[in-house]
Order: sequence, then C-alpha cells, then structure tokens
Amino acid sequence: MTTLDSVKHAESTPDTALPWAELGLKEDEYARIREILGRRPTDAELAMYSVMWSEHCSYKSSKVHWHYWQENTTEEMRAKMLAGIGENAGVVDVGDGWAVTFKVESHNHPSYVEPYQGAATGVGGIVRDIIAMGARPLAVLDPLRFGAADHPDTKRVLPGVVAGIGGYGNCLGLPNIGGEVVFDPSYQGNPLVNAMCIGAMRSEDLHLAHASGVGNKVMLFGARTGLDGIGGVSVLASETFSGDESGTGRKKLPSVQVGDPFTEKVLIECCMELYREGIVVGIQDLGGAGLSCATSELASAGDGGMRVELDRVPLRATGMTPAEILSSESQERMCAVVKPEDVEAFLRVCRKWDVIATEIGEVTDGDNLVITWHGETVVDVPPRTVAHQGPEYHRPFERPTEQDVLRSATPDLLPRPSTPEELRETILTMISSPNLASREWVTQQYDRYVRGGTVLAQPCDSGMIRIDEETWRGVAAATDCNGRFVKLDPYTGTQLALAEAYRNVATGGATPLGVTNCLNFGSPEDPGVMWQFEQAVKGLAEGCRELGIPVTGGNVSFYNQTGDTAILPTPVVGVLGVIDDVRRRIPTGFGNEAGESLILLGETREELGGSEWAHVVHGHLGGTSPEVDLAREKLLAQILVAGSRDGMVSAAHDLSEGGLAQTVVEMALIGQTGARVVLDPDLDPFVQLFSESAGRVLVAVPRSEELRFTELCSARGLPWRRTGVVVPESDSLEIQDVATFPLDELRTAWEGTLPALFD
Amino acid sequence: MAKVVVDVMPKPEILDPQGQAVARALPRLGFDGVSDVRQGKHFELEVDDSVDDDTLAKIAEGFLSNPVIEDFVVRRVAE
Amino acid sequence: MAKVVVDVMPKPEILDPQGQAVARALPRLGFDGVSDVRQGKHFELEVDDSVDDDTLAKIAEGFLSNPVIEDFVVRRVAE
Amino acid sequence: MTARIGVITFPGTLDDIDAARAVKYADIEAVSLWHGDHDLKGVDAVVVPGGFSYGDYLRAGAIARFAPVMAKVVDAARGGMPVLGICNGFQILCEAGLLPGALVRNHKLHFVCRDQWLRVENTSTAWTTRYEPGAEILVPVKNGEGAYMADEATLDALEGDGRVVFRYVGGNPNGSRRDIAGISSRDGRIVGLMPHPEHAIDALTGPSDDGLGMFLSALDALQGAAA
Ligand SMILES: Nc1ncnc2c1ncn2[C@@H]1O[C@H](COP(=O)(O)OP(=O)(O)O)[C@@H](O)[C@H]1O
Ligand SMILES: [Mg+2]
Repeated sequence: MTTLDSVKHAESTPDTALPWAELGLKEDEYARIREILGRRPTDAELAMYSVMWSEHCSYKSSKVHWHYWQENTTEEMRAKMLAGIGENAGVVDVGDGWAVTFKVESHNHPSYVEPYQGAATGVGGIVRDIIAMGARPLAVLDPLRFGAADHPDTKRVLPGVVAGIGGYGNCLGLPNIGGEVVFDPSYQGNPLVNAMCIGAMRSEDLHLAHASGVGNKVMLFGARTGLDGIGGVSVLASETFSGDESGTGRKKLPSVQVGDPFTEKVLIECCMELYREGIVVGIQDLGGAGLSCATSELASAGDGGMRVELDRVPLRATGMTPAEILSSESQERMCAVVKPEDVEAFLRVCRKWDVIATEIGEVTDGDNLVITWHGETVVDVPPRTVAHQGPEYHRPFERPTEQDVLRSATPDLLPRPSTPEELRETILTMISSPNLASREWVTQQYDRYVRGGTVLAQPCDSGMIRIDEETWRGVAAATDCNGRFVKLDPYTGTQLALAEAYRNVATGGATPLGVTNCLNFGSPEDPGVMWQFEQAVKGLAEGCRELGIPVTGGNVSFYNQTGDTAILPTPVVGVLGVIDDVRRRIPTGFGNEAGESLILLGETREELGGSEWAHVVHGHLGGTSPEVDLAREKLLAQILVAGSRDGMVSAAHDLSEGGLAQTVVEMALIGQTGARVVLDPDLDPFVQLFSESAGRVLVAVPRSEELRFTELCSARGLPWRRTGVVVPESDSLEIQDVATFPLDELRTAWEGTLPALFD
Repeated sequence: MAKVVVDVMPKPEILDPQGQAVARALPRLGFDGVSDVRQGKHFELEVDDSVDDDTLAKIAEGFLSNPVIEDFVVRRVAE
Repeated sequence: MAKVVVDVMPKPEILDPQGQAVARALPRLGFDGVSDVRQGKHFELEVDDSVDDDTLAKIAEGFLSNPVIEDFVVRRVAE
Repeated sequence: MTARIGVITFPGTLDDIDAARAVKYADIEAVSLWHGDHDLKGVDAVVVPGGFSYGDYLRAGAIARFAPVMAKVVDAARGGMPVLGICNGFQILCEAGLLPGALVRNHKLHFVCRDQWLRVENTSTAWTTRYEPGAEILVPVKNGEGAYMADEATLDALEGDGRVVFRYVGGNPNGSRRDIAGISSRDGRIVGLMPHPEHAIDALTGPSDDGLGMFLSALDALQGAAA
C-alpha cells in the first residue's frame, strides 16, 4: 500500500480487502471489528486488533474457564491481595508495609527457534511486568522442560536456553533462586521455557497501569522500535511459529527478538528513580503486541481517551509503517503517563541513565484512542474493544476415552527390585537419571549471590531472599509441576503441583501466601487437551481455596505440540511465601547441629503411578497419580513453620520425584554428612524408598528438640516416624538392611550425569 | 589445506546491542565520524582440500550461525 | 562515507576455547576435514571520509581489541 | 576520623550495593561514586565492584575504563590510594593498565557461579593483612570472562615479586593461568581479584564470612595511615 491508510482513506475505500485471515483473525472476528468501528479498519487498526485478539494476548480459548478463579477466591483470600488477575502481575501484602509482586510467563516457541535469545527475552519480558507494578525486581526462577536428555536436539536447545537465561538474568543483577529442569520426550519439538520474577515495594508505591488525568503526557522510553517480532504474537497464536509475512510487502521477518540486558538494567534503575521521585501516574511495559498493547491497555484502564503521535516514536529501522510500529515487539521499552509539569523531571532522570525518552501523546477527554501519523489519523478506536473485548471461544472439551486405558495400565505388575543388591543398584540408577541428577550444571550458570540477600537457592526446595535489611523479613518461592501426574489425572495432578510448590515453600520455613501459574498445554482445538485444561484450572482454583491462598495471576501457553502430539499437560504452579526473619530459614543438608534425628513427616502408601521409578526403569506411564490431601499439606506447612520459628528443625527436604531414597541422598550430599536410615520393618523397603506419596517431608531435628517436636506433631495429628539419625563423623549413608554407600560414590552418580550429557 | 574465513553478522533488522554499545562509546572516547557499528563473529578455519564449498556453507549456516537472526559470508583466502 | 572492517582475533599463543569448542563439535556433527578453528570478532563500521587510517588504527588498537591478548586487522572495503 | 571508601557505580554495575554493605560491615563509611563524576569526593580508598559495566558487550571492562571517574581513580592509585577491583572491577583495572594481564572467556565457555576455595598468597597488601599467610578462604566466584591471562614473562615476574595475592585451590573454575585468582600492584595498594569477597561477609547470605577480612584489612591500612 503506497498511500497512507488513514481513517479517512478507509472511509472512502470501504471495499478494500484486508488480509485479516493472514493475520490470524476469523471471519466473524473481522466482521465484529467492522461493526465496532462502523467502517472497515485501517491497516494499523487491523494490526492492533489482530495482535490484541490473538490467543496469546486475549486468552480467547481459556477465558471461559476463568469463573473458577472468581468462584474460589473468598473475601478472606482477596483481602491479602493488593492486585490480582488482570494486572501486569499479582501483588500480595507480606507485612510491615511491604508488598510483593510475582508472576510466571512462558517463552516456549521462540526458545525452540533461537534458544539463547528466546530464553533471554523471556526473562526480560517477565522482569518488565514486575517493574510495571512499581516494584524493584529482586529474583528470578526458571521452570524448564526439554525433550529426552540424550536426544541430539536437546544438546542444541538446553545449553542455549540455560546460557540465555543466565546471560540476561545475570546481567540484570537478579539472583536466580530456583526453577526446574525436566526431561520428557513429549517436549522434544516443543521445549517449555517459563520464567518467573519476584519484586518488592512499599505498599504505597504500587503502580497500576492506567492513564488518567486529562492533559497528562504519554512518555515512551527505553530502546528504539525496530522490525523485531512483527507478527510474532499473532504467529504464536496462529498454529505455527515459523514466521509470517505481515506488514506491507516486506520480506519475511524473524519472529525472534534479540535482547539487550544492559538496556533493561539501566531501564530498571531509571524506573526506580522515577518512582522514588513520584513522577509516574501510570506505567505499562511493552511486551507481546508492543505499543498496540501498551496504549490500548493504558487508555482503557484510565478515565478518558488518549492521543498518540506515532511519528514521534524513535525508530531503529527506516521506512517502518504505522502498522509495523504498532506491532513491533522490540524489547526493553516502557510507556509511562506523567503530569505535564513533571515531564522535564522525567526527561532529566532518563538523561541521567542515558535512556531515550520521548513524549508521544497525551490523555484526552474523548473516549477513543486516536493515533496519528504525520497529522493524519490512522487509528481511532474505543480502547476497551481492543484490550478487553476480544473474542471468547467456547471450545468443546471432553475426557478422551484413552484416559481409561491409561489409568488401568497400573505399574503394579512391573518387576521390582527386592534383594538388597537390587535395591542398591536401583538407588544408583535413579539418582543418576536425568530428572533426578544434580542440576548443578545448569544452576552453576546463574548468579545466585548478587544483591546479597539470597538465603536459600539451588539445590534447596525453595528459593528465599531477604527483602528488608533492618527487620530480616524475607520471601520464598518455588515452582513445580509433574506433567506425568497431570496426564494421569489433570485435576489431581494440578493439585499435586500446587501441593508440592506449597510444601517446598514451607520446607524452607516460610508461610505460603499466594499463587501464580503458567498453564502449558497442547492445542485448544483438541477437545481432549481442552478437557485437561479445564480440569487443571478447576483443580488449581479449588485447591487454592482449600489452602486459603489466592491465585494472583498467571499465563496460558497453548499449541505446545509436535505435529499432532501434545506435550504432557504442564500447569506450572509458583507459590510465594513470607518469613518474618530469614535467619530462621531451614536449610536442606544434614549436619547443622551436633546430634540430629531424622523424622519422616506424613504417610507413605504404595503410590507408583506416574512415578520417576516407573519412568526411568520401565519407561512406563500409567495407573493413578498419588492422592492429594490439601488439609494435610496445610497442617504439614504449619508444623514446619512452627519448627522453623522455634528452632526445632535443623534441616528439611520434601519427598517428591524419586521418593525417600532421593531425598535422603540429597540431604546427605548437600550437607556433606553421613546418616543411618532405618526403614519400617512392616513395609516393603522398595515402596518406602521409591513411592511418591504426597504430603511428606524428611526433617532433621536436634536431639534436644526431638521430644518437643514429635509431641507437637502428635498433638496436631500429623503422622510421623523416626527414620534414622545423622552421623556427623561418618562419610557414608547407610540404609539399614539394604546398603551402605560412601558419600563419594553417591556424589559421583548424582553429579556426573548432566556434565556428561552437555559438556 | 586451505584457509577459510566465515563472518557471521546479525541480520540488518535485528537489534545489535554489541555494535550499538561500541558506537555509543566512540564519541565519548573522542572519536567522531563513525556513524554506525555492527559487531559479529569472525571464524578462521583450516580445512582439507577435500572440503567443498557446499560443505562449508552447511557448516556456516547450520552451526556457526543461526539463520533466524544472523547472516554469514564464507570466503576462501590464499595463505 | 566508507565501510571499514576490523577483525579482532585471539593472539596465537592465547588459548581460544571458543574456536576449540567449534573444532571439537564439527566431527560430531558429521563434518570432517576441518583441522583448526579460531574465533574472533568482526566489526563493520560506517565512517565519514574524514576519518583517516591512523584514527582507525587507534580505534582498533586502543578500543576494539586488547593488545595483551588480541591482534587486529583493519580494512576499508568498497561499498 | 572514620575511614571513607568510595564504591563506583557504572551503568550496568551490579554488586555496588553488596560492596557498600561489606564496607559498612567493616565499620567504614561507604561513599557512592558515579561513573560520570570528575572527583572522588575525598575518599581514602576505592572499590570498583562487579557487574556488567555498559553491558560488557565489547570486552569486559573495555568501555568502563574510559569513564571520567576512572581517570581520577588511575591518578589516585598511582599516588598510592588503595584500590580494590572485584570481578568486573578487576577487569576494568586491567583494561585501564593499573594491573597487568587480561581476563578472557572461561575455558568451558560458561558463566560459572560457585563457592570457591582460595589461598591467600600475600598478606602484606593493603587488602589482605588480616589473613594468616597461606590461609584458605571460601568465597563465591561468578563470572563468564574470568580466566586470567598474561605472557609467561609477566607471570614469572608477578610470581617473583609476590604479586599473586590469591590462588584457586581445589579446582580452577575458569582456566586462569597458574590458578591465579587475584593479583596486586607492585606496592600492594591496588588489588584485583575475580572472586567476590563482598558476597562472603555473613554465613547466612554467603558460603562464609571469610571475605570480610579484606575490608577490615583496608580499615587497618587507612587507620594506620591516619595515625
Ligand atoms: N532451571 C533451574 N533454574 C534454577 N534452579 C533450578 C532449576 N532447575 C532446578 N533448580 C533447582 O534445583 C533444585 C532441585 O530441583 P527439583 O528437584 O526440581 O526440586 P524440587 O523437587 O524440590 O521441586 C531446586 O533448588 C530447584 O530450584
Ligand atoms: Mg522439593
């Protein structure tokens, strides 16, 4: 198109055909846009609607299930939330005037195409969400899923992803305090790269994205706008991720962006200074859908309209069209609303940090978002119709019949180790298997020390940071999901993910407060996948209600599949908790006190469906997932928090993949201290060592506290069993009547696997 | 034996933070007159005469660069 | 306006772990016949005609490379 | 009179708050210095902290050494002011020519963050008098370009003059020549090291509090000078 497609031009050429289908819109959606506008859209308007109404931005397939969040958030749960679903990130009150914001997001498809940059920009994006709440970003976590560990493509993807997350996060000065690395062939052509960020602020500094106050100025600041990721968002949502030829006759542009962590670091400091000086009325990050998203969301959350002069946007490429500028996903940009009298001060702070800042428009008393290009109007739309009134699909969902086949294929008949020699071998096989081996090859590439407030990080169950140097108040976080359990039973499996993240936070001594999630699923057009999704949302919402902690936000990623085969359903759950004094945190390794007893909290049942043992030893997935008992998880958490507060627990580690064997090996290796484990003579040792029953934590208790602690458990009705002792002078782990392992032998097995695969 | 050079550069439309950092720093160091800088990688390979241009292109495209974000140029140079 | 290329390479006596990693990976990927790889940086500068060779050498030596560990080559290329 | 140590912030500096905290833990006043400053605000010593100054895109420390504040640091250091460069700070001091050699990409090409044992090889520098000769200390190391390189003659001279201040023990994390983790100027006033003593001032947030000794040593050096 050579003539500018202004609104006037659109009105005079009502019959011009626009490429709505290529931009991922459906016929009825295009008709609705015409109806809203009372004319055909301009190409800039079409670009805006198509990106904002894409799956990624509008949640059109998932939103019909959001009623589960509403129904299950009680007044009491709501009271803890300073901001919830719908904002850039959820915010919870953690006491003493501190508010903490946290969120997890996916960057799956870009990370397959360009592992380093895909993962790096994933971190960049989630960090800007946190900044946009008015908070200083304080830590990141990275839940990751890859194909088979020994598949050649995993050797391309994993090192790149890890280097990208480290490269970006390390350069921002954000400690990486946790995450996951899980291998499963279902992720082969579709790895999952999720990133979580936590930030903190004083409650009164909370900034919400809105543009109010007629005459206030709209400031764009950060990096220049280029041709990156144009069409990226709609491509993500339009069933392919191979690139797309949107725009006006340009050659195919990559849908991957390159990150500039230095610019983002400077942007963080610049925003913090702007907040300190109180010169920001509203703020919004530019993420997916770039300026389309930022301007329409700011305007629709305000009380008036907005006028933007698009030709003022600083560009990196020549000849960009209005539609391209609006949909560019160039990274490291933010958009703020400031009072006219503060513009000078705003620009001064930006200059100090060498951040490019431009006034691009202002808040008006009209109703519409009006965007001009050299004086001509190219966009004139009601902003809510772009930002919030996208389509809503009622996709069919149905439990697939194969689900019965899957559930009846129990692991009961799989051959099990029974002699001590077989058990010994199985323990070594398990601890060196890719999903259970030490993650150090990965986590060693992440800075965990920067900012000097990290008190727990890898390989602990949860990460924990101090947020207040005077009071020692801190927050903890963990992310979890066992996709195999979710596959066997999406409702229970998702509650197990919630239970595990909740338990991991409590294991460090923190009280869980709020939940975020990243729901990674296959195609929403597959009714079986949609059923998994619906069950997962319901399970998570109802589970949170039972635990009394709200879902404060999250993210959905659909179309995670290779060909027709969907990934294991992977609703990653992140839980945030608070601890009033981080000096009371519970470490993971043995040997912190002179004499420690081992107490196993919770009950062990024969639960091997979906277990790591069935997966590693037999390549088997079938049967039922472990049971979940959220009331029990809550009690367990209360006991752990009490144990931390009163100094009754000197180490703790929960039991999850790999069961008791894995947990006790890790506690010994992390603490570099031996122990003797005594199994229950009345129960099959194999089941005791490898069952994955939920609701269990192994704690080390100083001898002097043992009676007090076990009486507390008994009084509260929490089952416990004395399971051995730490032997400080020993350098071996004895599992009585089964095997004795020198710690060196365990270490070699546990630590050797990932380096052998990826070095 | 032949010496082969492969230069890998960020595609023109892709952000090049490294080149930009250099470009921004030069005036501060007192060097004016440089209007743009792009930074990429330079590989020097010693290859057997048996390695043909096709193979070199495959190495450059499939391994030394990621065609999604980078372009490359292969040259044989006289020793 | 002129286009100037600066190639910066690790000095021969300095270890080049990046180049070695490439050299080691190639046979695994099925590419034989590459006996050595060295990896450095490739800069492309757009410079005003006023910038002389002396200035370019200063930029390359004092800034784009570190003479303790790297060598450089400057070339003007025709557009 | 209390001692005052300046901590420089460049755009992209990350460990300035940690360095300032460590200085305060040693009962020294921390004064923040900005990269664009043209004076050192009368401080008695300077810490150039870690991070990725200007993104470190060209080469670690290559751009930062041209910052206005560095011209002042170079002058002051040549006049005997104690200067400590940690990680990126060490890289900057090498680029600025205050210390010999250079730091290059880690041999395994990855960023490495781990708890690292170091041996204190020289306890007479301005930053190491609080350690016992040969003491082994545990501090974090975290970098992507931390391998110390210099030609053989330079290395021999450093060893001969006792200017290797810290050496990695129990495994070299990055391929540094002769396991060198930190070196000093001839007069022992300027010290640069890749590991992070400022992250080891409290066993709660670091692997130990072994790093505090460096800041306490500086306190002694400054107070000794004042007395
Ligand atoms: N990608 C990652 N990034 C950071 N930390 C990770 C990552 N993967 C695993 N970890 C850390 O490694 C440790 C072991 O992980 P995992 O076995 O999944 O923990 P858990 O079973 O307690 O959830 C945890 O501290 C976890 O946070
Ligand atoms: Mg755990």
